[in-house]
Amino acid sequence: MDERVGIIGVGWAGYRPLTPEVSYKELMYEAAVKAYADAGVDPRRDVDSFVTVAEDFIEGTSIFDEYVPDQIGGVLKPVHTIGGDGLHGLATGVMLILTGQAEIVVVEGHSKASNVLTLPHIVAYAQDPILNRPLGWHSSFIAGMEMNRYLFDTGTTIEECGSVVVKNRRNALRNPLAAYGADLDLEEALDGPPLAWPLGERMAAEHADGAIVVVLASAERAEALCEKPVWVLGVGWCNGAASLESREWTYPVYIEAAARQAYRQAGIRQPRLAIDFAEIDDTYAYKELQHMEALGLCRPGEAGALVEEGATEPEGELPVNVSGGSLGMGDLLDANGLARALEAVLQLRGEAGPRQLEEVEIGLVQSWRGVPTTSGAVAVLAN
Amino acid sequence: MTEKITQFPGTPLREADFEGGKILFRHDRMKAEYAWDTGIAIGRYLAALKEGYLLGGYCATCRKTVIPPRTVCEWCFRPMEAFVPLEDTGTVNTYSLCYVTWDVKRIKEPEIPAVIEIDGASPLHGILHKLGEVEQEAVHVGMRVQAVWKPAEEREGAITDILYFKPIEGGAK
Amino acid sequence: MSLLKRDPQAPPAWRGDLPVSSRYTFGLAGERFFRALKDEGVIYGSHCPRCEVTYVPARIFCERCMAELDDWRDVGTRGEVHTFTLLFADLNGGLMDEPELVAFVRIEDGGLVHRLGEVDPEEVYIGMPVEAVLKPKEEREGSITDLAYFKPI
Amino acid sequence: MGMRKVAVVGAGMTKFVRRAQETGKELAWQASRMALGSCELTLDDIEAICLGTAPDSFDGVHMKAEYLSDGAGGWGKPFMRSYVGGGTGVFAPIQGWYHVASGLFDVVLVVCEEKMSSYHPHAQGAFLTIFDHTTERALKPNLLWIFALEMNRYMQTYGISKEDIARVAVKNKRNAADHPCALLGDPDITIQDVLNSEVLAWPVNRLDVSPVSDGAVALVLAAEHVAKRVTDKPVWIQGVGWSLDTAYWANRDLAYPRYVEYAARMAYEMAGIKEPRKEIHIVEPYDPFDYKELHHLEGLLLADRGQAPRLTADGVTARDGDMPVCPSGGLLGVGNPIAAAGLMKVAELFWQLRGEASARQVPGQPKRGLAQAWGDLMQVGTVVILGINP
Repeated sequence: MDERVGIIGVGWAGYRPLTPEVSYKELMYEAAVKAYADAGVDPRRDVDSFVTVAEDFIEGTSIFDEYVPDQIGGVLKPVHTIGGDGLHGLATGVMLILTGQAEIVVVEGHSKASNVLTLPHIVAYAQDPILNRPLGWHSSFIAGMEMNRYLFDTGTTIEECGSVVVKNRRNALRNPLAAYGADLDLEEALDGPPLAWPLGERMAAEHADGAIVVVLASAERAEALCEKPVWVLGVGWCNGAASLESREWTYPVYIEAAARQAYRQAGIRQPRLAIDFAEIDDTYAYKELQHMEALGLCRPGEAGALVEEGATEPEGELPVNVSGGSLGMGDLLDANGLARALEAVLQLRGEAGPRQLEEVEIGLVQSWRGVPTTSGAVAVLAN
Repeated sequence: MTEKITQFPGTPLREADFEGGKILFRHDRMKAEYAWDTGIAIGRYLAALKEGYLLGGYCATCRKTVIPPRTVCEWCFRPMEAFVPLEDTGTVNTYSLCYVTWDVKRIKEPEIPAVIEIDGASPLHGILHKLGEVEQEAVHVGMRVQAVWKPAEEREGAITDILYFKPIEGGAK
Repeated sequence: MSLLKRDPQAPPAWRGDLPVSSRYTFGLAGERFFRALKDEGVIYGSHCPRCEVTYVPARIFCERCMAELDDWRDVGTRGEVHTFTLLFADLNGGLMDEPELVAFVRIEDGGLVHRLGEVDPEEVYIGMPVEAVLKPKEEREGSITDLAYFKPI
Repeated sequence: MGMRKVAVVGAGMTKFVRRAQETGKELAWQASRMALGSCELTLDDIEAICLGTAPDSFDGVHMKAEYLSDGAGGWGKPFMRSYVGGGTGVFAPIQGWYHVASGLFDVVLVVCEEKMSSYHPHAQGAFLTIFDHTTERALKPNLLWIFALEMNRYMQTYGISKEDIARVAVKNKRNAADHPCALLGDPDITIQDVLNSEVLAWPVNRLDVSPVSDGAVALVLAAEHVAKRVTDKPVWIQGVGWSLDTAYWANRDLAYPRYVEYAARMAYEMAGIKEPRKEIHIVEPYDPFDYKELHHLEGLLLADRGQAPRLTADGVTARDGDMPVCPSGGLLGVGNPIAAAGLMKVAELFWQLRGEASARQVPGQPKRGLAQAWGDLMQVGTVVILGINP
């Protein structure tokens, strides 16, 4: 990218299974106030455009973007909603700045999953209404089938998937933002009821409430406003096949394509060598392994072994999900991408406290929109 | 259309095509239930409704009183200063005589939705509600109205704790 | 953050729903595919000559090149288990006592997602050849459930 | 502005119908295929997809974009959905604009789709859920309420009669008789027909309202160097603007759409327009209800407040008037599949400015057109300005 875009402020709120003391507006407001203080900007005066990510049926309101501007300071300003993940929102903010039309853009994502009483029914309503939904199944059947084929084709073992759970939930113990930290051994991680064999319940992230706001700025404004901006070197996003019947079940080609787009912009040819740490989607444990391979951090089938050898531990050669990931922090639905980006920003600023990694310069962030989608996004951040 | 394009796709159906097996179709219904956290401002607003009064919010920077209350002023982005109990009287800002229900059933006696500017809030600051005990012809913009509350024991902390707003005779209030 | 105090007496949450009731047509492709399944017990695929892909179930457009697909062909009722799962989770967040044995059965370059029947879960393996078992004609109504399950050949 | 120039180079659309047999995917494909064909490009030439579609409750699919993605050409491509309620149809080309103007892509496909007939028994039922779930929905409001409340406020504030407003419905439905995709084109409709039509929510009568519809529209956008190679008549995106007002719609005056003004000023500034009434030659404001065309013309600064009705009465806004408004036939005539309705207006400007609108062609040499959409709780304005000069 000839022009650089900087992250000059981040703010968050929640990260707990329940946040009954605040409404969704107040949760968003808390994250926004922190982000604006961190960036040193006044939304009413300095911010040119606002981007939020949300889905109507999760919020329980049609045309949810109506209820966004007031609590993030966007009234009578350019505000628009992207039906995608937080990283789709981040990529949108980057594009707005690169047009030259906007200098400071705010990106927001949140989850109030605790307010949704029938989430499996709603997620099932994303299935094809003619081909799949009449069978009346919980959407985890899609993840179960994908995991089974992934293990079959790559030789990855269930134990290797279990070791991802152990790693991420232990990492979460050193992250005050993580709701699901735990000290488990492999046996405990593999135990528990099955969701959709071979996918066990403990290999699927529990949901959490939370809001994240990120303030982006053009290179010029970023340097003026912030001594240590975190630079967005590249962004990429891609969709695969919409239908279950024509998609590729082993390898998420769309994640590879999104990563290629981001790496090309960032000038990265050897991701394994250039990337210092990664925050990757782990909505299901096998996904972290599958995504590592699609992101070119290792060859297909190699991710499992890397995790078991400890290569992706915080002290390993390629730390993955030091934050605890979704397994450790909780699944924030479409805000997951921003949760991953938030950890990367804190690491690259040296503000990650007890889980701070030494001398990190380039972080990889990746997200996936969950079943039944084949939609993912990638960002390469650097300090 | 462009001269080049003559034929446009799209296969229109009539309601009758859905009978007698002419075309295949299926019904479905989404089970989507929620418990939306009311939080600080709206929680208090509902509690006030239960106690039988309307609650607003005051922004000290903009010197404005708004309803319903919110924790941040959308204009200056400063935290709202205080809750402000308001009157249950107001002025009709606009209204309609609606002969169709939300699920498109025709009704003979129209519902009369209205935006009612609430006394005690800043000008143009009102809420959506309905008018009652009023002749259709009498309703007009600027009409003075007062809330008719459910009896205290029936109130549950909801906007429907107010049954409707009725005209104030002679606009004394 | 906020200067306003939270009222512990206030009702913590407002219960409500999002009423969505839908009526779906099957589409131009679905109408033809499911009527053939219902009336003749035939499974159709459609072929894109440019991309050399045969979609199952048949569709009227190729997702890769947007060409219209009018080369529809009977792809038979046999396929192989591309992947499968034993589904325990139910839509109300509980666990089913009787799990569902669900598979994606590969037919040509596509396939169908459905139950496996007349087989024990332990016997199922990726690559297993299977065959569609349709409900009797008079019970069929033009739906994915006209197909009862796939069974091992 | 030194930004990268972006042009519309192709367009396609389906008929707008009351109930389509096609699935939403198939409608999106039909429009996308025609748009690609209109400029002789294939899906391989497209680098990213911008999808616009409004409430998921209409098509009846959660995360509707993912379901529609293959029909919109999203297989194996960067694909994103923008969603600003009724404003989506004019916002989607703005989304396409920033994809290309950012330098990340050279050619993008913008697709808008809506299938309202999948909501059963009637699409109006879905609109209950746009109201605040805690403070308004218990009153069982319907969409007609807020239109009727806004229309009444507008009429009372400026002393506008129902006849003034009905004149817009007549103009647009007659214009739509020349639109091959129109659902309600009617060359013979009269003001009396509109006034005598059944009262839904006074002052709104049945013929004041655009019909619930199914349909899809698609555009191909390209960067300057590609656009000039693909067509000899590229239509340039000269200005974009959008603005979202507070959700507290009962805390502001509904007589004037200030958010439309903010969006218009943003677009005028980008396009370098000082005298909109002189420099805009064709206007396609959002007309889901007839009074909205007038309300929006004023918000767009193309008429003084309360004066838009006089322009209509004097024939200024007729197809052969000084400032043709809704020559397409608008939502009132062509139909209102929400997101696709907004993009239909942008496609209309594309065809008009290339002189390819056949029976609907505006006389003279129009150089610049403005399309505008509106939505949410009377709250969002989206504006796009197209012109034949870069």
